[in-house]
Amino acid sequence: MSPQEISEKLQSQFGAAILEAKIEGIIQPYIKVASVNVNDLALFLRDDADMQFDYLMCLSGIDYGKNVLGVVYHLSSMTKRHKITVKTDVPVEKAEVPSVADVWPTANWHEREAYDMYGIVFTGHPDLRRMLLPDDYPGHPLRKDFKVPEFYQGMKVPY
Amino acid sequence: MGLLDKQFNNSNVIITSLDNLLNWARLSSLWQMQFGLACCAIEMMAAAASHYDFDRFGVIPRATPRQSDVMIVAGTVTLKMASRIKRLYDQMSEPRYVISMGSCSNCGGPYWEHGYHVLKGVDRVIPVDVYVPGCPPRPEALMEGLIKLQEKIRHESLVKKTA
Amino acid sequence: MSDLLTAPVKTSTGRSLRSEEMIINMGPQHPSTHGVLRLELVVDGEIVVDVIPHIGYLHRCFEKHSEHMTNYQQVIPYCDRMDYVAAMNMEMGYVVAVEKLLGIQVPERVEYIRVIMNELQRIASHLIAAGTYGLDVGAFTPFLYMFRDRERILDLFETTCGARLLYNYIWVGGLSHDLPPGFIDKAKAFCNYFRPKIKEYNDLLTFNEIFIKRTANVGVLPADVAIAYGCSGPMLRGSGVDWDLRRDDPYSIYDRFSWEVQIGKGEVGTAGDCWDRYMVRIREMEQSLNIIEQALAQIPEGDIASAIPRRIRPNAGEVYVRTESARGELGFYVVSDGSATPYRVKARSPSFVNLSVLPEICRGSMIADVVAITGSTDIVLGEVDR
Amino acid sequence: MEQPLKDLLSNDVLAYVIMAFIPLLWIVPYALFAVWLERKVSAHMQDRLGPMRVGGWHGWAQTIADILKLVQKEDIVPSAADKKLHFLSPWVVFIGSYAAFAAIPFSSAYVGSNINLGLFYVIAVSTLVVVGILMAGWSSNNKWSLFGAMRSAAQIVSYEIPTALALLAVVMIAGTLNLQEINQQQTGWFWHWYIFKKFPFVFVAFIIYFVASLAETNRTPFDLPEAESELVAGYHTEYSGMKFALFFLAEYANMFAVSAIGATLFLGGWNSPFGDFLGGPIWGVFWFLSKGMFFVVVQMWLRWTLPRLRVDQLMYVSWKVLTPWAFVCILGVGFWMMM
Repeated sequence: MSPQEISEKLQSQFGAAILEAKIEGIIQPYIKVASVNVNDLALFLRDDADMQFDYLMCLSGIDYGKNVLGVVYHLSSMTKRHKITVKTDVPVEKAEVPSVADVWPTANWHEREAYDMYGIVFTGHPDLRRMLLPDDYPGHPLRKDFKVPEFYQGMKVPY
Repeated sequence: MGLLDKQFNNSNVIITSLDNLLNWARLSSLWQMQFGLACCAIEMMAAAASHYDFDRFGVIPRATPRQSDVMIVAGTVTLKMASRIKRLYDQMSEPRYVISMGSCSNCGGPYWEHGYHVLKGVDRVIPVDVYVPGCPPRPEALMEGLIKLQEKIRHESLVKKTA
Repeated sequence: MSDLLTAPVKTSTGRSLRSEEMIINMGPQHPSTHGVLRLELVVDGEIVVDVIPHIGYLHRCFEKHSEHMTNYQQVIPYCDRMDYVAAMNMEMGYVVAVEKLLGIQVPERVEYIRVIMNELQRIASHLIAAGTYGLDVGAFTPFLYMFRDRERILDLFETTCGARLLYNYIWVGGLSHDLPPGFIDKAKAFCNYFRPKIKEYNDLLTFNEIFIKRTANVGVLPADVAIAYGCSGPMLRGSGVDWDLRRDDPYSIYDRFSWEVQIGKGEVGTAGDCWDRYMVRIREMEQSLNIIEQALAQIPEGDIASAIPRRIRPNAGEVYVRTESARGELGFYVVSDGSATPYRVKARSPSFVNLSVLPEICRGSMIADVVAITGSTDIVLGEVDR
Repeated sequence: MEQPLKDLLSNDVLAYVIMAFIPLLWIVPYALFAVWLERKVSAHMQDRLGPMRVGGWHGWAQTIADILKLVQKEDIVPSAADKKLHFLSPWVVFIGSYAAFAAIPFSSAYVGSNINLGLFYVIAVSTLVVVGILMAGWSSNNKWSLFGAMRSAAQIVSYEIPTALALLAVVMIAGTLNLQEINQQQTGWFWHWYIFKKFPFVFVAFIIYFVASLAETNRTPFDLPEAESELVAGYHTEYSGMKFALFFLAEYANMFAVSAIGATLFLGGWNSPFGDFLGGPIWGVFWFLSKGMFFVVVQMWLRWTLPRLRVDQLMYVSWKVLTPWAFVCILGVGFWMMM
């Protein structure tokens, strides 16, 4: 399916939950979805006979600045050989996105990493712990407003 | 240091000969702790492999810190790893030596500025005897570092140093 | 062994035969965790009940660095340091992504050199993977044989760009240096030297009875689990999935060469076991040689840099590009806001994803198998932790 | 040799003490040499050179430096360790392997103790090693050590059975457990050696013995107790300095002990292969040591060639392969002798 067809099908299925579908004039088309609907959409994308997005290539957190965080899902289908990007935005104050770890098990670690780096809470995640940084590390380092701590466990951090 | 180190106040011919013998044994049989952190560990492995062959100098890898003499800190030390490295160093038996291999463990290397999770130099947690520069250092450079360490050991003494 | 493990551990009166469980920490300093991986093993005697990987001991803040460099080119050395065993593949992935963002084409000669370097790097990386795998199961000698041959590849790299391990060779829009005189002959000589060596490894390790006993039917990863967990590269192909991005989602000029994608067939055990994953790597080395030989024969003369400004400023936009590194699908998600520095670079590292399936395939095996399975996933911690 | 010594010193106790120390004159230089040899053999198998610097010619002084360094090393006893057992275990391991040398005839003129139950004694006393290893693993209070010790105990106890059964095949032919007598029965050309008697039963018994002895000495492919890539360093993970050196010494002493027993029972011990050619007590020592060293080198060769087995496969080899075949050998020899 072409990105156009995918977006049309999704719009007919989810209606208002699809906030934006940018297909033309861009290198890789994406579909923006309301954060509460992520899990339903993911399940549909994986299980629908036309979609069959069985492979979650990448799940990235991103800080858009102005107190908006985002999660970007890059999906591909091994059987149908098509790709799509799904995005969602959340405000910093209530950075909660439904987890897709039950849809694609690979999302488990990706979501833990996004939680670690951006503080995005994935609701329904089976084991949301920090992935890379130590448990007692202060802050979420990839946020644009992150300040490097002066000391960590008695060790000086800046050069 | 070892059992007899710094136990004598005056030097004499017996002590200096003993010095020489013990130092020779120490520097000839530096067992390395088999433990790599990052990129430099690959070069450390290459140094131990056929082409460069660390075994020529009597360096063999030991998996346990108790039986090793020299710890080659090969790679970036992160904050999460730093306390583990400190503990490994504490577990080693005297006399023990540390070679800091590569820019990262010398001073943080390319991660010195924005590395929020990188320790800027392993010497902030454990004492270092020899620094080997490079990113990563070639195996030849590591060997140079080892020879420097051997030189350092050659000048150790059982005699207490007086100020 | 397997029926011993899968049989219900109950006596006839229904009492559990399980003894007290013990937790042991494998790593971060352990001879066979390939760096600073820490595995928390819950064991019942020798049998592993659960494995909990702990990573991040080598988290070097790649993504933060790429947001703070003065331009796009400066990120390349950090890409090198991510997967230090296959640095060329890493550079390639990032550079292809940025070029796609810029929408530029690079000269023919550059593409050919890139392919040659990438395939040489793939061989070098697989040599380390296979060698250390031998080490994991207790065979010391193959490791040294493979390192010996790897040195020859490093010599080729060294004559080209002066570095042995981390090259900073593939640049956005071109390369740092042209090939040195005589490189093509040396590379051809290497191909001729290396082909018989693969047989030597097979004689020494691959078809060793004990090696097969240790790796066949161990850590079986079924194809559907592999796809669900997002495994890629030799890990996915070892499970019998015919999927290689060089062929199925072509980038650079890989569609011009003829070679075969190698998949695990379960020759000595079940498809998707450790031996299959190992064997896919050994066979891929041979296929890489084929690609190198074709590329060496076809390589045209020409420029090694396309005309782009020193400080590139891509238009605001974003791109996710995946390439096939030695370990699998390497994705770079690059977001540009129109300035000279990337707004966000996310690296989707294959080892990170491949490692996440480890608990799934380790349960119920023995401690020695955990070592064998971890070795067969061929992780590089620099890339897992980034 | 016992009687002349007693006459010379006119003191029985002193004579026994001297007799007891004679094997040490061999074991210590042998261990130093064998460690160096192992490093050289492995290096040359791997396209390397091995020790080249220490002492000049091909690093001949490497192991001397190693041992001198180990003497200097700090002796660490972990605070959570069982201190008495931790101290004792290296000695128990070393004594276990050293005591075995008492009954092994080095030549027709020298055997530490010419007892009638020589072979039985050797098998029994070498089991002491297991106790030492278990003590080491338990007392270290380290999970890896404990794993190593448990594996080792299971392994050595299991492999005692095929070892003893294989040796029994020879004992049936010889009709004695006295090792010196077994040697004397094999005097003459090499076809008088027991390995060629009752062909192929004793030959198979010899192979079983050799494979099982690899396991008894924890050598590859059966080096699970100290499997470096799995258990860090196995039961001696927490040992440093001299205590570790004792474990090391014991390992190499053990390697020679099993090789020596194999040579004594199957390959004529101190007998020259060529009848009276280069025979006699002095050349006897030479033949005995060469045969022993040959198998030590074979053990090294195997170590640097083969991968390692897994625990369950190890047990499989012992109980389902070696033990049944050892019984077949015994039965074969028995029927042959009845006929």
